[in-house]
Amino acid sequence: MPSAVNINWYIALSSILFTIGVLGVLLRRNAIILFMSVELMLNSANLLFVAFARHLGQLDGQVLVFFVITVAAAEVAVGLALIVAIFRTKKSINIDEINLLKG
Amino acid sequence: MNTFNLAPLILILPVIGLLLNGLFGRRFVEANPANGERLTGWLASLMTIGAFLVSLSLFLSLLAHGFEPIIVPLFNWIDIPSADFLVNWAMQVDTLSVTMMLVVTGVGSLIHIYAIGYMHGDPDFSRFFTYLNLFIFFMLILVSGSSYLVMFVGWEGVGLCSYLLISFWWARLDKNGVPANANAGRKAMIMNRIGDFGVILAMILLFWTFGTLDYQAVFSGAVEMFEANHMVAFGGLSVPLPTVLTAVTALFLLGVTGKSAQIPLYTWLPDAMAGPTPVSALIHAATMVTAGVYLLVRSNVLYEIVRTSGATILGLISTPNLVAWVGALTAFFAALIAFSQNDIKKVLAYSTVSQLGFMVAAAGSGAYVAAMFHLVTHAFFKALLFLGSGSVIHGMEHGHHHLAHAGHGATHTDDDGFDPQDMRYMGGLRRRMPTTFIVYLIGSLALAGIIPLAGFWSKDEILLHDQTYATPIFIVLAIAALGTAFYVARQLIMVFFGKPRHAAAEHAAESPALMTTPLVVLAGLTVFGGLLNLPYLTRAMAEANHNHPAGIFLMLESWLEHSLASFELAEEGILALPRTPVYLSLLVAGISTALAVGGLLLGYLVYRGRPRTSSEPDRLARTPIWWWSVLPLNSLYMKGFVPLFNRFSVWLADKVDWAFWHDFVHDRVIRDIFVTGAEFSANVLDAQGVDGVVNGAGKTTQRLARGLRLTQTGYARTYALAVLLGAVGLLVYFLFMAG
Amino acid sequence: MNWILTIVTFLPLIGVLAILLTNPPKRGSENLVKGIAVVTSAITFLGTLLILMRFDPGTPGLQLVDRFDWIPSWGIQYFLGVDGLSILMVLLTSFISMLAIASSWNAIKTQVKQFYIFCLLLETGMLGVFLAQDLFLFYIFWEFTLVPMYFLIGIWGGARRVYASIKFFLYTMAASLLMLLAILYMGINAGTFSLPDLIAGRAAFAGAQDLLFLGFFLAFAVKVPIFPFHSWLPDAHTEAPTAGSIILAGVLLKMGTYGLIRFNLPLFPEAAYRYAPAIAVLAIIGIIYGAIVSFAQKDVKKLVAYSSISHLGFVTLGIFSLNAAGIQGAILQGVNHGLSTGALFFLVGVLYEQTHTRDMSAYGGVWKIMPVFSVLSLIVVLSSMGLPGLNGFVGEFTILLGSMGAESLAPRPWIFTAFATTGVILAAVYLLWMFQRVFMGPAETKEVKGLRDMNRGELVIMLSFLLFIFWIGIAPSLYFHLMDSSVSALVSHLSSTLMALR
Amino acid sequence: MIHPIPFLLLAAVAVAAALGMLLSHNAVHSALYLVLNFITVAIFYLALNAPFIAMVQVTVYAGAIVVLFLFVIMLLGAERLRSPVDEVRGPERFHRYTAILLALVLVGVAAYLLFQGGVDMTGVDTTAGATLDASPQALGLALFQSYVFPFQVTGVLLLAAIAGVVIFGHTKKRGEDNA
Repeated sequence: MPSAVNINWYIALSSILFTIGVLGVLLRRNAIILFMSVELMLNSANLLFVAFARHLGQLDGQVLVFFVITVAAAEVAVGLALIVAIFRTKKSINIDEINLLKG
Repeated sequence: MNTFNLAPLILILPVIGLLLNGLFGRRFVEANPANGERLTGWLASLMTIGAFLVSLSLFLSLLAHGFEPIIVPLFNWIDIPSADFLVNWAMQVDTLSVTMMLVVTGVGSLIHIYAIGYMHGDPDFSRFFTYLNLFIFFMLILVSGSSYLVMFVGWEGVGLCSYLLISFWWARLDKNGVPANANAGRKAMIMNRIGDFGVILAMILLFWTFGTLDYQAVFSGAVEMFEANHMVAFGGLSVPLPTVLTAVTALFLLGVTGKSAQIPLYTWLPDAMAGPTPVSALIHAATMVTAGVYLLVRSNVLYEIVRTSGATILGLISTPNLVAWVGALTAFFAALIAFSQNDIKKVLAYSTVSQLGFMVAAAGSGAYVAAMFHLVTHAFFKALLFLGSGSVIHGMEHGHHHLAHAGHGATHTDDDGFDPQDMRYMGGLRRRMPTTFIVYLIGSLALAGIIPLAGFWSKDEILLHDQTYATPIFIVLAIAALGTAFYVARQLIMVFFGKPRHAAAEHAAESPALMTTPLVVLAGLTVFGGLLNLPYLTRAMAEANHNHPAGIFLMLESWLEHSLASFELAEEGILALPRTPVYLSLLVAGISTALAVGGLLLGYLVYRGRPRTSSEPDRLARTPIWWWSVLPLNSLYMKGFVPLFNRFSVWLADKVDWAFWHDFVHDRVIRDIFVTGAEFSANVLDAQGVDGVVNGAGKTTQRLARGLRLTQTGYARTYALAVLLGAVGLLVYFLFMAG
Repeated sequence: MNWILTIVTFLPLIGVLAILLTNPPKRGSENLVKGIAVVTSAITFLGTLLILMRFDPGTPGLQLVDRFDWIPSWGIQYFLGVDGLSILMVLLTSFISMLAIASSWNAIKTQVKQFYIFCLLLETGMLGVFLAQDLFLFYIFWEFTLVPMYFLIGIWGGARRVYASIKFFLYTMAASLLMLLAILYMGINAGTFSLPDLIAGRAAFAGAQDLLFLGFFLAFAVKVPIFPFHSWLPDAHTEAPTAGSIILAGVLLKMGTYGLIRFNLPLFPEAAYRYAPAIAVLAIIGIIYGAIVSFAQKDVKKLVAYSSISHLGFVTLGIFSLNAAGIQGAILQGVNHGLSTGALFFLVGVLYEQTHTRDMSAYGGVWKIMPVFSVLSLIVVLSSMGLPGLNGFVGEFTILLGSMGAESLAPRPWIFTAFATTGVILAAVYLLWMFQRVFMGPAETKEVKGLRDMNRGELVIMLSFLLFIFWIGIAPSLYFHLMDSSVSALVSHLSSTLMALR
Repeated sequence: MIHPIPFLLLAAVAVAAALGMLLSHNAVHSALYLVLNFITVAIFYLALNAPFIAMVQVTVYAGAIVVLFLFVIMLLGAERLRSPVDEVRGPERFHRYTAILLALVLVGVAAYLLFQGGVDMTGVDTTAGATLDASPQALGLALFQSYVFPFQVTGVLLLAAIAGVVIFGHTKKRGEDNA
């Protein structure tokens, strides 16, 4: 086992988490879970940002994470509001049933 | 060969008994009531007898090995190196402890055997014997412990057993629906705990003074510091040794008044008669209640140092004198109270309190041997009397039972009020129960102090000592002795003489041999117990032996003085112990006999043929003596202090803690402050500031969303997949192709 | 780095993970979850035993240290260590948690998974509190324990559970904030949060000693609770489910007394001496007040709750004796109280599960119906009462011994001791009255007559309690030896400041 | 940076939590797993000398966002769903296989990169990160100096989000305009 953890370890971890998030988005039909998966993906990206900030000794990575978190918060708020609104009309949050605007 | 290393056996045997009985006894008895009872009963008895035999062998070993105290260490108990606090589980085998062991296990064995008969048929038979063995175990720890703290284990342990056994029939309610037995047990335990308060504090003081709680180290340290006039310093205090020891001895006295039922804590003992009669005999007459006397005798060095130094409590009275006065007054008042009792066991209970007063008075005035002597003889005759009363009660119950079965019920409509322990329903039992009568008579006369029974010799020694050194106490004790003879006569007449005052008494039957045999043995001990410490019959004889014990004279003194360090120290001139005269004083013996006979005669004159019926009032009921005999201490506690405490406790709990502190302060004051703050920020800040902005922005976004919505088509998932595909594609492109 | 402390502390989390990964159980067949929880807590207990085995009682300082920088810029470290002051607490925690979890086997019927998850989370938090040697880390664990307890009371509690849980949370949280301020002040001034460094660099914040002492003291006093900060306790104890009560009484309250010993004494010795008499007075009021108030209770759980105030008064008194006997007695009495009161709550739980009432007037004559249960209860009651030969006495006596020789209570320590000793009498008064009301008297009501005696599982739990109740009562030396060198180091630290004061 | 053992343990927890979120039957559980994941990541942040981000992570993500999730889940009563397996087993098999395939590719690419030696570290001063001043103060300065414009935009975005949520959340009364 290598004696110290370096940036590559974080890349690996981040990829795994990201992939899990991707799978969540693609496989689950529950819109809420779907959102959670998105959060997970954002989170894995954040992790990488911070890891690189540490690796390179620059603060910018952390600042970006800050923005990402802000956007994520906004996204969740809006997304969940959407889900609630959809649930009101369709009585379901199954993502596959939301195809009203199918072209 | 010595048998000292057998000493732990006296503790192990009762434990075996109690474990076996506690775990399996109930099953035995339920499986086969007759054999089960025999098995559990005899198992417990045999363990006690075994302990007795071991004590006997310890006795012989001590005889053979020059009486020197032996410490038998078991293992260490509390050991705090950084505080220099070390207490070991260790037994001290010396003449004093062996004396107590012999009394406890000897009388204990007899009472165990008796109880097999007495408790026959009780559903909780095995529980009873478990407790008895537990009691023997703790009592033996008490007397054999080599330090105050180990002694205290036994001290509290016997208190526990007393609690358990007094409330043995805890399911019973009395006529008023009060759980009298359970209450009595609780009262005993709490009263004892008040005494323990003193013992705990005394032990702590001893530790900080001497750095140890071992008897031998404490006593030798005390003498050393006393001789060197050391100051005691701890916790910012610095006081002379006698001051500390005054506090210690006074606190021990508090413990003694609790355990040995002296004024002001004696009130639990009469109530303790709610327990089964063998318990009254064993715990509340012969052994446990004498623990206080044992503590006084054990601590003789401390008391004698205080006496020698002349230290007093607030300049009023020195603690040994206080002890003597407490004992004497208890002896007097308890004897007086015994006049007015109608319950056969209550008379004996107050008599016990009174006799314990004699012992305490003796110990307080420095007559340690006399105190122990009286302790031993009292154990014999009082156990005899209690077991005898048990036999009487058993007989009365038998008679009552007989009536119910024989259909005599119609003529005895007052049976609801019948109480097999009430002497007013008895009378003329000497014909129905001859063996019981004879042994009871022997016990009673010994109690009254009739020569040559055991009680005479021991009481005489106490009186002689106080006549020599403390006349006021002598006078009080002498009056108490007169009173003793009087209530003895009253009891004998009411129980055994005259005509039966109730059909149950007419049909009472003698108890089985299992019960009477121990009675006969105890009667024998009562008759010959005086030989234990027979004084020289004349002054000349005493002087011929240089006032020292020899031959058959003063055996107990020659035996005990090896444990009483103050004797030796007195001879060295370090302590001023008043030595009891060693010869029979004709003056004191004469007075004592005259008082005993006079008291009996007086009793005979007053109660001859009385009462005639069970409802006739007592002949003394309208005299001042009767009024005096109701010492209002118990009422003060039960009607004054206890309700006050209850009310205070409820007030504190409901009003102060709950209504005020919990509900008002926390749920009103603190919460209101919080809620007010929260409402301000919610209504004022939030509603007007934030909401306005939000509403405006909402409208804009609504319009925007209308436009954006048009771009959405189909399944979300498809799009997501497309995005991913694109992302992965880009990734691969950049890595492998663009590079 | 030993890692053993870290591993043991976070062991319960593995159980949490395992429980999370189980399938959602069908009602009535949650045995897998229960089994995981019990096994995890048992392994944790074994882990603490392993710590004990590797623990050297002769070393006064911290042992088995896990320490590395955590947030270096703030001087915060991840720093776990164990010494004589905490080893018994760690053992007590894992032991009580194990029994509490095992005791809920039949008692918890709803949301079983969550219940055990919270129990295990709580265990990690408590272990962390006793092991953390960095004030920041300590504070995190300290606050972390609130959350699972809050849910344990709030979800599985009695009728007024929501009220009780919120009160518990707010009350302890509010007091802890003062401690947080004190911690931050010290950390900023001294540049480190690790306890040994702070003790060595006490000079950096000695000027604000009194305020800092009070900040810590208030947080701990609420937890203990020391009179008059006890108002949350009867609610929390009464409303909590059995396991919650056991853990609350057994371990959570000890976090307060432990904190006093671990932080208040070594960090602010001068202030400790200065405030010792005042705190001892509060402790004694607590002893007497708790005892008298519990005598008047009708609710058996409330009675036991108030008795805790009384018992912990003894512990507080022992701590502020500031000498070896007092502090060792206090630590041991903490353990004793955990065992005795934990066992009492367990016993009450056994009754409550069957009758669903805590009102003592609904009982009476239980002894007749449940002989085994009653005998065991008697032993526990006696232990709580301080009968010599059982554990309670050893602790109480040592504390009283310490208080009598306390320099900190000079010039008249005996007055303190004398008042405190009345607690011994009062304990008999309320405990025997409780025992009589529940167990003695005729068995009249149908509920009482329908009671069943203990089953095998309950018996095993009870016997585990009793094993230690007897062991500590008869041979406590082993336990004293574990803490002796640490306590004597602490005491010499204290007395050297006392010398300097004079 | 951080010792391999805690890294691996934490990483295991993070991955396990992520998988837990993915596979739970119950949306509430998913949310709780997500919290666990976020907290683990926050611990990584602490280890990576990013305390402020760690705090923001805990408060905003683990605190606010997940609470919002839970709130919605509870509101909709949507916690109980069909099992994830059932859920996936639908008409869109194509989706499923493509998704898994793409995921594998993703992980494969990452693994390939790492086995190739990973990030080129020559010329990078890895010690700078350890001493980097990442205090809230430094971060704040960076935010308001070099990133002040993005910061303002983010503010607008947030405002828009709030507004949008309010509108969506508003229950229209019957008969109201529904354009």
